Order: sequence, then C-alpha cells, then structure tokens
Amino acid sequence: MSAPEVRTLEATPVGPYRLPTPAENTKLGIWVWLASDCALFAALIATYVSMHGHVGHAPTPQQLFDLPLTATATFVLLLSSLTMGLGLEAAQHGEHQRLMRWLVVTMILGLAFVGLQAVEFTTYVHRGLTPDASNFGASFFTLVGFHGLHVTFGVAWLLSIFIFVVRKGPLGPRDLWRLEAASLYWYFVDVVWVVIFTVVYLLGKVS
Amino acid sequence: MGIGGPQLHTGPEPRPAGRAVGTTRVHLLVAILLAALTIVAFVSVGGHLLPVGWLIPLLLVLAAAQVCMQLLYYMRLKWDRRIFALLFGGGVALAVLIVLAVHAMLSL
Amino acid sequence: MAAAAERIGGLARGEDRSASAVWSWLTTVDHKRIGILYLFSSMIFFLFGGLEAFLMRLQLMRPDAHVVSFALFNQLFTMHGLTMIFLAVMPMSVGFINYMVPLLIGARDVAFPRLNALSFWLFLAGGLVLNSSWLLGGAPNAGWYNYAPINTGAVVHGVSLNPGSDTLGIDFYVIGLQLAGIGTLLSGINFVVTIINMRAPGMTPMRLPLFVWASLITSLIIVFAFPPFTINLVLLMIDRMFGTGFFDPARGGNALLWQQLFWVFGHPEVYILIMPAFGMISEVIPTFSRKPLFGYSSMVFALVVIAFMSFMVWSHHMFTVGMGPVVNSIFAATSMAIAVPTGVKIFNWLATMWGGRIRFTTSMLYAVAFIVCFVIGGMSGVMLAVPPADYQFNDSYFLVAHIHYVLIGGALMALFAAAYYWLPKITGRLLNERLGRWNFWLVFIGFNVTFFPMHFLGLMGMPRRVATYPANLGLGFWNTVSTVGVFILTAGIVVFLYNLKRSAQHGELAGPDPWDGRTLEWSLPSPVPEYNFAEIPLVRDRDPLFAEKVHGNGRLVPAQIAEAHAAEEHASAHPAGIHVPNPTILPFVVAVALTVTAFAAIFRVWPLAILGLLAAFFAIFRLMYDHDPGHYVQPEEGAR
Amino acid sequence: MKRRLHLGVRARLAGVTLLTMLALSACAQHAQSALHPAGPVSQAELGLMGFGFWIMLGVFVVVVAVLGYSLVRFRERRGDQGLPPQVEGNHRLEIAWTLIPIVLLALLIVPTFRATFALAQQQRGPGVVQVTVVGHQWWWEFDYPQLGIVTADEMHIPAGERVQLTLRSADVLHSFWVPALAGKEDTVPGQSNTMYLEAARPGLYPGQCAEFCGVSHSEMRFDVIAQTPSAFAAWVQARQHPDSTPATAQAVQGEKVFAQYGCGSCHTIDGTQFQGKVGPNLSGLGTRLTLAGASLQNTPKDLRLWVSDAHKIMPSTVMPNFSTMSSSDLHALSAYLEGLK
Repeated sequence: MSAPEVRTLEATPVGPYRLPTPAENTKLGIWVWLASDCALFAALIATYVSMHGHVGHAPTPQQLFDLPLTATATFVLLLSSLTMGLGLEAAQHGEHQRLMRWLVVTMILGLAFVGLQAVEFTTYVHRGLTPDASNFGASFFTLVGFHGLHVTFGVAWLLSIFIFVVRKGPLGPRDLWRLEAASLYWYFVDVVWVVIFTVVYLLGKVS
Repeated sequence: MGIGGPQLHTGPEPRPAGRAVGTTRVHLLVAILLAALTIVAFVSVGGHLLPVGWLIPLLLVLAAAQVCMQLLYYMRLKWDRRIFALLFGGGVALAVLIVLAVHAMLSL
Repeated sequence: MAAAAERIGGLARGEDRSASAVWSWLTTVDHKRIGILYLFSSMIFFLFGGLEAFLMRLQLMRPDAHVVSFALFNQLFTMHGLTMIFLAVMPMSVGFINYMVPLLIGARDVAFPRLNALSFWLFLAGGLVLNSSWLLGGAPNAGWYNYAPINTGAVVHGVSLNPGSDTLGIDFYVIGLQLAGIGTLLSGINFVVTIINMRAPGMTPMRLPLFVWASLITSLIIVFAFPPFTINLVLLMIDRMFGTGFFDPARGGNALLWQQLFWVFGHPEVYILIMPAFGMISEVIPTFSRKPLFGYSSMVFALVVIAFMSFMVWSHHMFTVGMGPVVNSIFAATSMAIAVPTGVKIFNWLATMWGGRIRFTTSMLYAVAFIVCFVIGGMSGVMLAVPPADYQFNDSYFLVAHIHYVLIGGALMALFAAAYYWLPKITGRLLNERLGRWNFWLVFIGFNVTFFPMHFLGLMGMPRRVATYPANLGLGFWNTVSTVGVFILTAGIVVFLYNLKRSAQHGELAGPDPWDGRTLEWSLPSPVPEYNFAEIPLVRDRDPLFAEKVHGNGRLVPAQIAEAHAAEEHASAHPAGIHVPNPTILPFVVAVALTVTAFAAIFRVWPLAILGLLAAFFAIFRLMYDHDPGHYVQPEEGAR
Repeated sequence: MKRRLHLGVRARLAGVTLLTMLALSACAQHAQSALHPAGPVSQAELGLMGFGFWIMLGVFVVVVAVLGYSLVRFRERRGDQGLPPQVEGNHRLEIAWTLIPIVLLALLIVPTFRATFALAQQQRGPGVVQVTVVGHQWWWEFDYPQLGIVTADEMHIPAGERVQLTLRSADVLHSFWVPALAGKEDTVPGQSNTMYLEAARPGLYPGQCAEFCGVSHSEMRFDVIAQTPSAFAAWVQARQHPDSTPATAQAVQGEKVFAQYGCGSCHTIDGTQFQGKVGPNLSGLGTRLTLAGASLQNTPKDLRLWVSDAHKIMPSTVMPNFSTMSSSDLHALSAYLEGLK
C-alpha cells in the first residue's frame, strides 16, 4: 500500500459565508414550482388537444367561441400584469400608498377576469356545452377552469399580502420578497393564459 | 456549472433582492408590445386575413414572443440568476415535449 | 405512531422535555426529526405491503387455491404495489434524504423547514386515506397503474366496467395519491432549493457527495414527473365524480390517454425510486473500500443523463397497445440507451472496489448484493426493451421478476445498506453486525429464491395479476419455490426488526465516526444535535472529512462568517447561541384539514370538502405570514 | 372446480382431430409456454429473447467476475495498514465502458428493428384467414367475417397458414396471448389492433388474457385449435350449417327451458329465434372443448354447474346464477345445449 499523495487542501476561493436570505430561497422555490406547474398545464393541454375533436352532439368550438369576449378577458389579464409590475415597483421605492392602490387594481382586474370566465362558462352551458356533454366540453372546462382556479388563488394570495400590510404596516425591504414571489406567480398565470388563448381559442377558431 | 448558490459569490454581493430592475418605462413598453401582439393575433383570426397554413405558425410565433417577453422583462429572467431560467426552461421544454408526444401517439 | 417514533427518536433528540413527547413530534420542523418520522412511517407501511405480498404468495403457492377470494386478491396486489412504491420505498428514501442531505452539504436545515413538515404530514395523510379504504368498503382493485377504462367504473350496457367491486375503492386511490403526491412535490421543491442554495462554502457542485447529486436529481424528477400524474388523477376524479368521459371510449374518451399520462409519470417514478439508491451505494462503497469514488464526474454525468432519459422512454410500457412499429422502435432505442449510463455506474462502482481495502460490514454486503441484483434487473430490463420479445414478456411474471429485481434487489438492498451505514448516525448506536449478517443472508437468499423463479413462470405462460392458475400448466413447482422464498425473506425482515429494537436499547455506542467516514456528517456527534453544525465548516475537498483526516489535523476548518444583513434571519453564530426555527402545529393542521377534504370528496359531501379546503388555505396563509422569531440553542461543549 | 385440459378424452370431441389430442397429452405441461414455440411468430420472438439473453449473460459474467475478484483480492486483511492508492478515475477505462455497451446494444437493436417491423406486417385478402378477436369480461369472442362464423372460447385455425387477427374489446382492456404461437397484443376499447400468428403444426395451444380486466381476470382463457387444412375446412362447413334442432324429448324440453329463462336475450344460437348479443354465441356448443372462458371442461355436469352457480366459478360474471332452476330443467337444458352441433 503506497502512501497517499501529499496534497495541500485549498478551498475554492470563497468570500465570507452567509446563509441565503428567505428572498433567495423563496424565489428559487417559486421558480421550481412554476416549472413544475408548466408540466401540469402541459398534461392538461395534451389532454385538450387530443380530446377536443370529440364534440358529440354538443356545440363545436367554432360555434361557441366568442373572440371579443376572450379578447376582453385577455386584455384584462394583460393589464393586471402591468399593474402588478407597477405595484411591485412602487414597493421597491417604498411608496406604500401607491403599492396598495396597484394591489387593489390588480385584484379587481383578476376578479374581473374570473367573472368574465364565469359569464363565458354559463353562456356555454346554456348553449348546450356541459362538461359531460362531450369530451371537448370536459377537456375545455377542465383546462380553462384550472387556469381560472389559478387566477382565483392568485387573487387570494394578493389579498393575503394586502391584509399582511394592513396589519403589520408598510412592506419593508425585508418583506419585499413576499410581494415578489406573489408577482412571479401572477405573471406566470398570465403567461399560461397566452398559451391557452392561442391553443384553445385562436387555433380552435381557425381549424 | 450554472447552479452556484448565492453564498459562493466572491465578487460584489449579488444585487439585494427587491432592487428595481424593471422601471416603469420598461413595464409600459412591454405592456404596449404585448397588447400590440395580442391585437395582431385576434385580428388576424377574426378578420380571416391569412390562409390557415400561414395563420397557425403565425399565431404560435406570436404566442412564443409574448411568453418570452413576459418571462424576460416582467418575471425578470433577463436580470435574475441563471439557474431560474435553466430550471424553468427545462420545465417548458419538457412540457412541450409531453404535449407533442402524447398528442402524436394518441392520434395514431 | 408518533409515540413509538419517540422511542427511537428519543435517543436522537432530547430538547423540549417540558412539552409532551407527542406534541413535540407533531410540531417539529427539524429536518432530522422529520427524517425519522418518514423512516418510521414508511417502515410501518412497508410491513403492511409485505403482509399483502405474503397473502398473495400463500394464495399462489398451489394451483387452484382458495386462500383469498378473487376480489380480495385484486385489492391485495393493487395495494401492495401502491404501498411499496408510494408509501414505503419512496418515503424511505425521502427519510434518508431529509436526514442526510443537510448534513452532507454542511447546512443547519433545509431551505423551508416548515414546508418540510407539511410535506411529511401530507404524505402520511395520503397513506392513511389510501389504507383506510380497507375499513371503508374495500381497497382499490385495478392495479397500481389503474388502467382505464376499468378504473372509471363506468356503466356500459347496464353493466359496470369494474363489476363486483366496491364503487368507492378507486376514489381512495384518486384522492389518497393526490394528497400524498402534493406532499412529495413540495418535498421535491424543498430539496432542489436546499441543495442549490444551502451548501457550505467550498461545497462546489463538483464536490457534492454523490448521494446529494442523486437527491437533487430525484427531486427534479419529482418536480417534473408528478404533475402529469396529478392531472391524470384529476381527470379520473372528474370522470368518476362528475360524469365526464375522458377515459371512457363508449363516450368518445380515450382509454390510452390514461396510459400515456400515467407512464409519462410512471417511468420517471421508477427512477425516483432507484436514484437515491444509486446515491447511497456511491457513499457506502467508497467508505468501506477506503477509496474515493471512481470516476466521480462520469457518475454525475450518468445520473443527469439517466434522469433526462427517464422522460424519453415511457411508451416502452405500452409496446402491446398497438402503437405501430415506428413508435415501438423509437422507444426501444431510447430504452436500451439508458443501459449505457447505467452500465457506466456499475463499472465505476466495481472500479472503486478494485485496489481498495474492502471491509465486509453488513452495509457493504448489501451494497455488493445491490450490484448483483440490480445488474440482473437492469439486464432483464434491456431484454424487455426489445418489442418483439416484450410481446411475450409483457404482463407476465417475467415482468414481475424484473420490477422486483429493480425495486427490491436495487432500491431495497440500497436502503438496507443505508440503514446499516447511517442509522448509527441517527440513533447514536451501531446495529449489531452478527444479527446484520443473519439479516443480510436471509434477505438475499430469500429474495432470490422468491423472485428468480418468476422469470421462468413468466416464460412458461403465467400472466401477472392472476388470482390463481390451473394445475395442468406445470406452474405449481416454481410457484411453491417462490412462496418458500417469501418465508425466508420474511425471516430476514424479522431479524432486521429485532436488530433495530435490540440495538436501539443495547447497541454499541457509535461515536461520531464509526466507519472512518469521508463526508461531513461523520464530523458530527451521533445523534446529531439540533443545530447540526456548531460552526459551518469550510469544504476543502470532494471527501471533506477524509481529506482533513489525511492532509489536515482531522478536524474540519470553520468557515469565515459574514455579518448578516438581518441577524435574526440568519442561523450563523450568535452570542446568544445558534438560531433554530420554532416548532409549529400549523403544517399538521393543514394536513388534517386536507384529510377532512379528502374523505368529504370520497363520500361526496361537497360542503365539508370546501370547508376543509378553506381551513387548509387559512392555515397555509397563517404559515406564510406568522413571523417565526425562532430560538437560540447553546452548542454543546466540544461539539463538532 | 374442474379445469380444462383434463385428459379424459371423450368420443364427443370427434370434431377435433385425434392428432390434436395426442399432441395435447404429449406436451400439456408446455402448451402455454413461450419457450416451446409452435409457430414462426413465437419462434422469431424466442430468437430475440435468446439473443438478448446471451448478450446480457455475457455482461453479467464479466461484472460478477470482476466483482468476485475484487471482493477476494482486495478484502481487508489483518495487519493491513495505511491507505490504498486513492485512485479517482481513469478516462480511458471510463470511455471504454461507455463504448462497449453502445456496441453491444447496436448489435441487439438491428434485429430488434427488423423483427418489430416484420411482425407488424398485415396480410389481407381472400386467401388469408381473418379472425376478429373480441375481448369480453371474461370470455373471448372469435368472429370469422369472411366465413360468417361467430364462436367463443376456442379459435380454430388451419395449421401451416398465416392467420390475420383484428383485436377489439367490448368493455375494458384485455390482452390476447397464446404464448406458444405469438406474443400478446392488447384489445383496447374504441380501437382496432392487428397481429398475425401461425401454427406450424396441428395442436391445441392454450392462451389467456394477460391484461388485468377485473375480478375474474384469471379465468379468462381460451384455446387455439390448429387443424390440418382439411379438418379446418370440415369445421368451417359444420359451423356454417349448424344443427340446432333438439334431437331428443329431453332436448326439446331443454329448448323450452332456454326460452323460459330468457337465455336467448343474452345468447345467440344460430338458426333459432335466440339472438342475444351479451354473452357468447352458443351455436355448436356440443362440439366445444371448454365452457365459460375456458375455465370449465365442456361436460354436461360442468355445464349444469355453470348455469346454476356461475358466480362460484367466475365471481361477478354477467351470467346470472340460475340457482332456483329445478334439477330436471337443468338436465333438460344441458341435454339441449350439448346437443347443439
């Protein structure tokens, strides 16, 4: 047995050690979660694209889809992303009142989107497209409804931040990550909507 | 490796969380662009301006452009740690693959 | 259960003596105690799953037997698969990941300690909901992969597609696995963040112990593979509860949609089960060969490639559903390709032993057995990847043999190796080596006697999941041999349990470093104090402790600590002691609320389901915003 | 309960050649084995299984040899001191054991692709016997669309000829597996799959459903009866001209019982008013070897057992238990059904 080679132990040059802040951990965690959510929506979209051809005796996408309504909902959600961003920016500058205003606007826009979706769903049901009428119906309501639940949860999250600020006072730099995390989620829900309105509504109207 | 944790930075401290990177100007600019792309998409479908063969790729490109802009500017991937983009990009790639493969095999 | 866990864990932890023991387990956010909870509850589930297997083997011992009814047999094999995969092997790995990963990377806890507690309670809730089906009208009965359309229980021509079964059984599957699945997903996210963000200074990616790499990759697979399964479960839930027809071909649905989405998840799931085993073996073999892991970089690369490939091969489970020769050939090629990185791992382990000084501890024996059995399982896997051959192998006992060589010969042998290797760190006492040898040889022989004949049975024409078989096919002999093997295997497990119990009370004290270890956890006292590291170590080598023993003074060098931005958020050294998070009951409350929702959904009591969901969200928001001041612990003298 | 393939050969089975019976008694033990192929498809599959096996065995021997040598040669001995050389890797070796498996797999994949495509070929046309196989919970229906024959539990094919199968399901997933003739192919509801098989010589080849399909999955069996072309032609002739007239007074009574209990609403008997489609077609039942998803021997006694207590043999089957039927009605019914030619 030969003696082990002599080495000097040198650490990779590292600066002073500090633990990651909650902001760093949470943001990474949110990103991982959103990546996982992509797979979730992918499975739903895969279901939709392979199921939407079965319309049975129920109305078809071409008959049902109302592009002005969808466009309105899309712009509402798009606008909410902008207001979210403006709110976040206000928070970063410590402008408490402005943040609260934008938060409220964002929540209202989110609720408006959910409301429009509720209107849309009821219309479709009245026109004969129930979830159990055809597999187009089943997969449509599941996919779009799932997204709607995401928006609803997003509103609840923003509301929880709103309540947090009301109870604990202005969002300091140490709590800013809470808003950042929620904003990432909010934007993501908007990103998913872009995919859904393209795949479901636009392509559904085209083909 | 792209996964260096924050504690391994030896140069300047990483930008403390929550410092402004997207200004109002950037936000507004992106919002206008997004709105424009959305209008193009809806109008081209509603107005039957293009043959279907051109329309579908156009819609997909428009959607991809919107998604990228939101990710880069709103969600700040352009400025944040590379690992975020790496993980999320991997997720998206996998997601697209699942959609395509499952759809292809179910429509055999 | 928690009280019993206390008996083991009481050795590990001693703080908070004022509060009742049960309460302290319900509220713990310490990754080590959560790890113990995982290990303990998965062990209980393992015994359940084993009992189910035992009954099945009694039934199959002789042809035309009537030990159990057909209906019960189908529930047994379904629950056996579910229990072993979701409630035993996976959480056992998660238990070791929980306990060991922070120690191996030089951290004081995981990134999200309270989320970690929530993950455990959701897993446990899911497992209990699933198993409660036994008492509430019958267990799920359509196999662990629960193919459509039998799983919909739909009625066609006035007859149920799943006749003779309790209609609720599969609802327990649908709901229980969603619950457990959320827990697993949260665990996965937590460990990705922990491993990326929480490493000690100097612990660069290419210095991470292989087990940590394996944990990271397992977590990533969980993060990407579980969502399709969740969606599958949601679709099935909607089908069963709200009358849609996703999976019902009679209504325009597609029975193969379930199979596609299931295996998009299901194949990576196999790698979720085996990856941690790769990691454990990669820690055990170098330690007991007294050599560094051979070809570290190629080992890491192989893990990454296997993880990626695991998402590219799922349709090899579906060669016989009629996808055509093109699809079958593509998936045959990708499936065979996985053998290449797997082979690289095997040969690297062999080369690690080559030229070393091998100590035959029980842990090492299990590691060697792992290599032998896993190679057999891997090779039958390559044989299964050949579609024309698979037309014969598929759904036969050959497949049953294959999966058990991978999951017992692979995953379980590695878990045993890890148990003998790491339990002394967890309990502070060594397991008895003499009993360990008995345990090993009984398990090894029993396992092979049980499962090797199943290769023959499959080739002789025995399909899987048959409740019985006729005498004249000549299947009786090997089935009897297989059942005899189960008796031996069971004896081996009993010896292990006895060894656990005995060693917990009278075992030899382990001391910090019983194996002359190479990695950071062996620098800590056994059991490990609540704060793990009194001083965060500076990592100066791929085998940090070993390198300090050989080239330094045998002790880890403490890292230089930066002034924290906000002292109380940072668990760095502090005049008042080391900052650790406070216990909280909220994760447990969330799990209880969701359990209420789960049962309400199974029995269609919708208002209660919504109430439970709201309560869960309320508790989650409390968790998010309740400020945890934490508390300070004085490091013990001479700790480290 | 009694199982099929009991070797009590009975004169009633004249429809099956004596040769079949001899083959059966000679290798009943291996009749359902993939290791004893009786046709070109299973032969090709066994060839690939074997090829894969020998490659894998070679690798296994190498691994175990290296492992065994290391364990013996490098075990710790008393008095060992110091550390062994801390070798961390060897690029050449690592590249070698990456490349060698690639070569071995390349060897395996060529015949794999070839066989995968070859086995997927279809042949249609008047010269090829076409059979539509329909899986039901828990019995098999065999339709011969060209010949106008519908039967159950046993599939007759001409030996030495390729038979093209179309696979469907009436309810859930099943998998059609005759190990001695061909590997399995699933029957998927809402989808038609295809495969072909061929028996090299006459014989009886048992098969079984291989995909879990519900409570009595293990009872879902069938037989493939390969006959000489002339015997097959005779069988076709007999099936195309079924004799459904009751021959004895007891059988006449049995026909009444059949009608009275509503059996005809589920079962078809060709040439009668009984045209139910839920259960197996019973035309020519008297010539069949087995009953009830081939889980019973076709004897009058077992037939009566089945009618009176089907759920004992096959729990949860759609077939009701006619437990209140009187003994004389049962005997009459079995006389009628066993008389169907």
